[in-house]
Amino acid sequence: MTPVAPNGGELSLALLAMGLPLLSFFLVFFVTRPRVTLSCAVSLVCSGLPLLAAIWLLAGHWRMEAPILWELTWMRGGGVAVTFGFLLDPLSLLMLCIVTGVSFLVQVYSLGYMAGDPGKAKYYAFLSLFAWSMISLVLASGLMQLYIFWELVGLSSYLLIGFWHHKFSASQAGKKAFVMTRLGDLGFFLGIIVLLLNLGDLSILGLNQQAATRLTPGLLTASALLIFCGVVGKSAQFPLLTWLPDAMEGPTPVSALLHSATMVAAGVYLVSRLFPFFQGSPQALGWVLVIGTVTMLLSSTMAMVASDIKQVWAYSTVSQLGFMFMGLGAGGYFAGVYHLTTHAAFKALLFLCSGVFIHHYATNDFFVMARSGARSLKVPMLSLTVAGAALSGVWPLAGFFSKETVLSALAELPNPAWLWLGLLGAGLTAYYTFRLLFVMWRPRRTQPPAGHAEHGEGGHHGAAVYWVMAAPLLVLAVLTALLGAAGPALESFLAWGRPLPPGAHHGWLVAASVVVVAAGAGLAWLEFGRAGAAQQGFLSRIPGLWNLFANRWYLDWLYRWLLDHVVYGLFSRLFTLNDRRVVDGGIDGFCRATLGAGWLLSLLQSGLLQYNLFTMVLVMALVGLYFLLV
Amino acid sequence: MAGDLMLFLPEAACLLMALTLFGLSLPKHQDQRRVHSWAMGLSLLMVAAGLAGLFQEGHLFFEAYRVDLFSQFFKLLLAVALLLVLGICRQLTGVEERYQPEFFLFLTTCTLGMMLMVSAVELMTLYVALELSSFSLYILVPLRSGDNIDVEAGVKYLFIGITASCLMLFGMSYIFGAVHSTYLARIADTLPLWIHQPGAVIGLLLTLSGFFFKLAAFPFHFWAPDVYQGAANQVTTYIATASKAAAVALLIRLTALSAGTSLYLLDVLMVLCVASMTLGNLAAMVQSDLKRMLAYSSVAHAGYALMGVLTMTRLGYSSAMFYTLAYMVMNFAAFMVVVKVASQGQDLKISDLAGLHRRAPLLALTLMLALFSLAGIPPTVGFTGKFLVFAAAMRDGHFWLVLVGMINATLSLYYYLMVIKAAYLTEPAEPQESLAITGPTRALNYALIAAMVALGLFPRQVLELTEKAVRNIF
Amino acid sequence: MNSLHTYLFIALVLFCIGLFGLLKRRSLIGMLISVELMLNAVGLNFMAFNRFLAPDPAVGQVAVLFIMGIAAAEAAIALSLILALFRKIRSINVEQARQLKG
Amino acid sequence: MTPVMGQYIRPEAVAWAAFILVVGLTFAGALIAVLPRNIIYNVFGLATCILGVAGLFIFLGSEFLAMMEILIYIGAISIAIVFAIMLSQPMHVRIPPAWRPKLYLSFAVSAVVFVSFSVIVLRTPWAVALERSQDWTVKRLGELFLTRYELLFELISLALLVAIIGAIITAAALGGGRKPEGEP
Amino acid sequence: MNPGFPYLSAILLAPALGLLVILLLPHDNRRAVRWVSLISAGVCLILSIYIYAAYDRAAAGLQFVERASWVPSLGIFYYLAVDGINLPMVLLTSIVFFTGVWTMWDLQHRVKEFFALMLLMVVGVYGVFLSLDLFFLFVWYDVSLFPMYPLIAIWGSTRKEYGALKLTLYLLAGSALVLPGILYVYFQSGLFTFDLVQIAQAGLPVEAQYLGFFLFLFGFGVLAGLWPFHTWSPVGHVAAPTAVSMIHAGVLMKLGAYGVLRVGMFLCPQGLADWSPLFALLATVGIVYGAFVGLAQTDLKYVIGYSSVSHMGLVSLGLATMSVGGISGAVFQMFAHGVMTALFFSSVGHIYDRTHTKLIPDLGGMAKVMPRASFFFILAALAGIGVPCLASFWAELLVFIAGYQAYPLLGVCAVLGLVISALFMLRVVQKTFYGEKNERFAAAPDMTPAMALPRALLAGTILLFGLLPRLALDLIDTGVAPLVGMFK
Repeated sequence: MTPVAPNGGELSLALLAMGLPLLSFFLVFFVTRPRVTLSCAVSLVCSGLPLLAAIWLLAGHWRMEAPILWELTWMRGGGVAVTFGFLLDPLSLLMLCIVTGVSFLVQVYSLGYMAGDPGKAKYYAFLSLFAWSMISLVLASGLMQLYIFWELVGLSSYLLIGFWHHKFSASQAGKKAFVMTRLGDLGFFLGIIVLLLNLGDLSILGLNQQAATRLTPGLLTASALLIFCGVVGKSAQFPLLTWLPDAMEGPTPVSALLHSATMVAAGVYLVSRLFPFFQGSPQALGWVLVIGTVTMLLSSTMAMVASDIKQVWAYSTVSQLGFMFMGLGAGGYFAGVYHLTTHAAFKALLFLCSGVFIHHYATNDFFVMARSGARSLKVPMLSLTVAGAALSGVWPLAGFFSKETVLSALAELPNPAWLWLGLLGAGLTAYYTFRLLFVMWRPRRTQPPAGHAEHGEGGHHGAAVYWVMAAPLLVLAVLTALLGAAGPALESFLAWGRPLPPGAHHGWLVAASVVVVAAGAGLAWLEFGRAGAAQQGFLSRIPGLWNLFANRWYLDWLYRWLLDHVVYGLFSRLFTLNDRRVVDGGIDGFCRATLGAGWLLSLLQSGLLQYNLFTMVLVMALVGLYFLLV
Repeated sequence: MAGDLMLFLPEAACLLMALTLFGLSLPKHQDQRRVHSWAMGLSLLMVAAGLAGLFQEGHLFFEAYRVDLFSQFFKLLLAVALLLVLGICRQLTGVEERYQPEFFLFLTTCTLGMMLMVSAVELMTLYVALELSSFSLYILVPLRSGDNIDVEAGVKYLFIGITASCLMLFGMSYIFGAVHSTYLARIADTLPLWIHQPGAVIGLLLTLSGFFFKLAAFPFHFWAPDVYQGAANQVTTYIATASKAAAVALLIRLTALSAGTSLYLLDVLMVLCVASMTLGNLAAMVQSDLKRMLAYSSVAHAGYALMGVLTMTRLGYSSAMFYTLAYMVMNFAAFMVVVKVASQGQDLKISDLAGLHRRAPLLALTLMLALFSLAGIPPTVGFTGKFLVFAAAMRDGHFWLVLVGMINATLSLYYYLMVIKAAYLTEPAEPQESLAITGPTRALNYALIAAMVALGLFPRQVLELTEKAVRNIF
Repeated sequence: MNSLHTYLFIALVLFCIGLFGLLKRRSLIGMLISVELMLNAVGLNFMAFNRFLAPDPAVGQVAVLFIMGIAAAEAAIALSLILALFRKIRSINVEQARQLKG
Repeated sequence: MTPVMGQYIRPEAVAWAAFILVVGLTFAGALIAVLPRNIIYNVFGLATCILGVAGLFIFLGSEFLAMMEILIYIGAISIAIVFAIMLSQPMHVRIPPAWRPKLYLSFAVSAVVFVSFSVIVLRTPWAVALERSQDWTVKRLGELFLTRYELLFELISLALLVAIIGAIITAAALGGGRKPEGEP
Repeated sequence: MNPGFPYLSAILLAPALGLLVILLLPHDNRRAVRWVSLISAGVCLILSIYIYAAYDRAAAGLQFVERASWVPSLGIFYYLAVDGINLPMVLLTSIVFFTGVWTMWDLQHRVKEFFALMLLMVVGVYGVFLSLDLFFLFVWYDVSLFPMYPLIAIWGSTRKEYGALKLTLYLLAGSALVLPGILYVYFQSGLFTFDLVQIAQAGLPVEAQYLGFFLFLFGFGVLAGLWPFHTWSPVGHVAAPTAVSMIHAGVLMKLGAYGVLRVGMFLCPQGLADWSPLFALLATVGIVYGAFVGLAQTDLKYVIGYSSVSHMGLVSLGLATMSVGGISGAVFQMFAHGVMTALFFSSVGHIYDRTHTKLIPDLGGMAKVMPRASFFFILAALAGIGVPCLASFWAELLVFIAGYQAYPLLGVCAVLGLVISALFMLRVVQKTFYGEKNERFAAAPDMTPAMALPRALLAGTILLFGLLPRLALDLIDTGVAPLVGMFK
């Protein structure tokens, strides 16, 4: 598909969407920071307008024929050129809408959530920075631009996770997130370099169209896998998945925006973006499938034992992302993207709801929340239920449909094991979601009070604050409910409006998934929901498993060990010792030796005249002898 | 004879000065100030004579005495050195008062000896002129008042000196045997034919040893630390500046005789050069007495000067001349500070400089610049001198020599920095009053600073002069 | 006896004896005496060359004469310095004079 | 020498004997000048050696130099040394025993010098000048002093002057400042 | 060539004149001393910006040429010119110099001497960057080094005398290789000229280039912090006062890399080809090693010192690749790292001045206490770990690409070093600026707006060149491309 240049309206709209958040960042951070209200206003306007622009663009190009491409050279040096521009096609337009939409809603929500926080203006600045990076990432026309904003998104994530940096755990989590995603990006970066050196073209369209023909299969697989490393980091896939739960130390709206709906989904977006490229290498797609599956199962198990509401959603996010990768890995482009879309809606909703509770009850432990009377907050409670049901895949909510598409993609695979694993994941999801829902709806007084507060100043800020926070919930709840119906339309949109090949419809699959979800929900009911239930999962009776899950399969422990004993203990310590003793000590030793030589030589000057005369004469005589011998 | 007088002008002025001072030394009591003024006036006259005679050329005394740009350059240098040294002799606290006229007299006769030396082109004349200057120094060294070490230094200086001159004479006798003449012109004609005969080349080498002694090059350097420390500060200044210049001049003249045809001579000079540099620098590192440290550093500098000499090319000689000039300026600057700081004429430990930057900022600045110059740091004259010498050596392909020289320069930086540290960083144990600096001293300081920097950055004129001078002998 | 080498060797032996004395004797006056021996050796050398090789026999003689003169002057200075040293440290033993070292 | 004796003792033999005597005097004097610990013997040794050298000068054709040698060395230098010995009273000062290694070292160094210079002397093909004048007269010396060595002549007088002033100053004055205890 | 106003000489003379004026000022007139320094720095900055803007990028090549014979018999020329390589360096020097002077505004101790020495050092730095004559290049090179000794030893802090001595001796030992190298090249070229351009055009004999490059590599490499000759750098940084650290890490270390580039690579392209594997290896070891050692440090300045080692390793790696991308990246990295590290040190300097500690465990929560200082530090840290849209990102990008292309294994290791450096930078940020604040320093004052301004200038530069990298890279490319042409 040959791209076309944008017309003036498209150009200005796209640039508006890309530029306004940056403007807002600079304005808020450097100019208006002392004036909180003004800062919020600036930031809101600068995130609202891009949303409008995005919707306008989406609507205007609902039946687009060819991608719209606009580029200029950002950097050029030594034969390497980095372009800056935008590529408008169905995928990017859809993602743009998701990003701007969630972003705007979260900013509105944050008005209430962050009310009274001394760093509120800075917080908005960071949100703007994030919005800018994410929008630019989504619209990126070339892989290098994408990478750059990928990194910047990581930076915003770092800043926002560590926003309450006086909390040790928050700054620690920010650092962890940054470094772990960086580790993945290492691969991404190398992948880009491999592509650059072998292909010389980093434009997304070019990659998708030509990579398969112009690269050897080995190189293709290698570069795809390297790029996928970046995805693993950013989307918190196995084995780099532990940073995301920790990232929940950030303010809840941030979790909703970055760590569920948009930023972590960037990995999925990247794979979808380069889907034709990935398709060129079946091995690479196979790895995507494997990693996705492992991640989904692993993090589901973790979610089953968490008692921190945000942790549950964090694990669930990881697991759902894994689910998306399963879809993509199975070749279901639409499946992955569709699930991404619905997930953005319901997961953002879940977090925002949780945020209300956290804000209200100043605790993260949902057992405690429930006991404190969470049920009384009607809007959040209902939204939570809707979103939770969507997450579990309850008909007719969005999650059900998107999950079905993923499962049917899995069903296409020759090996049925993938499908079974997918179904197992769905069951686990239902279990932990309903576990939480039942606890929230049917509190027990017997639980020991526990938990910790994320939001130090929690408490009541009055109705205005409550409704500022509740309004976005409603919007998202509606979306969650409706998106399910938009599936076919989206599918045709993403396929450039062409008629879809009739996919095999697996009627039995619907039944199977309903059964699985029901089983999960039923188990949750038995343990948490029914009257007199102990609200203790079956896992608590299997301490081995419980510990394994609660400790995140000891992945964190492993990383900590590696960091402490290999990075710090071995390399860092050894290198430092070497630096001090060998490199520096060697020089010092050399200097001391020189001084010693000087001291020895000065002993020659013993004050005894005749020894000096000896030396004089002897040297001259030896010089004479030398002549005779040579 | 008028033309001859013109040729002999600097020496005549020097002789006049010596006679006047001799006359002044006769009365039993003499006002030191008056003698000093006379000396200053006459030495100014001498510098003027040196300048006037700079471009004279000709022969005197039946070809035994040659006046050319080369010799006149060094004579001017010597005259200036004498003037400068006299300039810091106003308060001769280091010398007993009744011998101060003689002190000036011997400085003058020494200068006279060296002036004759640089012009002499006959071996015996050379020898006697050398002894004339040496005698004066043998006497000057123990003239210091108060201390015991001065006589010891004098005795050691004397014995090393006469041993060296014995060797030198022995060498001269072999040269005489080989070429049957004591005239350098004859020798220069004949020697290249003889240079591969042991008698001639060893003779030449032994003849050089007298000047190695003057230059304090290895292995004839042993007197330097003792004499520098033991002699009065002003005398040390003189020894460290003027007599080095004369020694370099003669080394150039004598090595030029071989016309650069002897690889053996080159080897020996190289060994001596490396040994001087290394030994001087290493030993200087552990000194605590400032003058002693400077003595070892002068041993090292003898090595650098030798590096220019040993190439036995025009570039090498002219760079060695430039280096001598540079060395004179910077070394004088350093010693000037020593003299001024040691206001009682005492020995200075390096640690005695503590707080100098507060007591006398200008002196501290001069000292720092002089030491950096000695260490060969641009844009000072010391750097340019070293650069030229190294360039000459490199041109002849002595890469390793240059490398060793540079490493030595780095080593030397260590002890120079120790002095700078003392002057600029260390605070004295008990507060000391600031040093009064008179107007002339201030002017001298400025002049020296300007000279060190200006000669470093604008070497062109002097370099052209030295190149021209070298063309006269080679 | 009428050969250059004979005289050169006589001079050399004399020189080496003087050198030996210079290096060995601890008395400064003894050292001075040794130096005189060495200077005589030099004179012998000059005269030998003068006798057997040189074109003009006067040159060697002149050289020897001047060497003698300088030797005398040197001796005068040396002796006076030795006396000065003796007054300071009550000894003319060279090994006693070692305040300056390092 | 009578002709009779001349029959038995050939002039060459006399010359040989004289030569050996002179050389013997020289070496013996030199050894005496260097070896004994008593300084007075050394001075006598020096004088003896000087006599020998003067004899050698005669053999080398210059009686004038022989005379000057005796005049300057014995008449001036040796006397001065004797005076210095008397002034510095070293006789009663106990000389500590010599440090043996120093002796060996001195000997070794001298030996090295001897060996290396012997080889030099032997290896050098000393060449005789093409034209040789045979004018050994003192008159010729005087001429030279006033012509080619005029400067030298002036110079040495200056050097002697400096030496004398210097010797006076040093000997008369230095060290007078601080006398050890017990001295008048 | 262009007879107009001698801008380059003016840049060189402005601090020299300032120095003279300061020397003539009385000791107690601190105010005047500061103003004179600032004015001469400002003049330099304005002139630098002007020539940066006025340089004709289309024409490329050497511009603003000033050339006069200095010592004809030796072929020494007074030869100043700028091209795409040294122009950014000049700008960098001006920026760091200006901000450095401003940063030291509150100095009370021996003010006159401090500014005099600093100006002297800067004269040297400008001289090195502007001179195209080997003799003068070396002269200025040493001139820029030796004031470090008093500057550190008098006004420094931790182990200052040791640090100063080590630094000075180490660096001058490096120049002990450079001078023989210059002379060697001088005679090997057979031209008997010190004119760098002329020698480069004539080309050295291939066999001479081997030794020549070796000498320049290790001679200048010491100053560039080339592993394993880097230990002077952290020690020196720790000891040095703020502005000196700024100029030192910001500008002086660049002199070394610049020397390798301008002298070594221009004159001995074949030598570079021979030595580049070793060069690249040492560079990469430096990158990784510096990061790992930095990880274990507890002194803020040590951390930055080692990060400098790591970052300068990147410069070296870029140079060793012998490609336009790598060398452009290296030059840009010099610029970016210079600004960044100046910002680092000026922030740390402020913190140290107020708290009298730079030990990380003693600090903590500084972001609350000194938000401005913290902001600047964190910005520099982010630039240091290669966050996009900050200047050094682009440089690192280019270097990595070129490095990977030339030496795949080393390239990967170098990229790995980036993760480690992220780890240690963030660790420092976390421990120092985040977390619980230390009550001891709770009352320590933040930067005043006036003192924040110079830092803001640095930060602005980082951002400006980060957002608009072509401002520099287009220029640098014009200088590097002809050089790379010589490798072919």
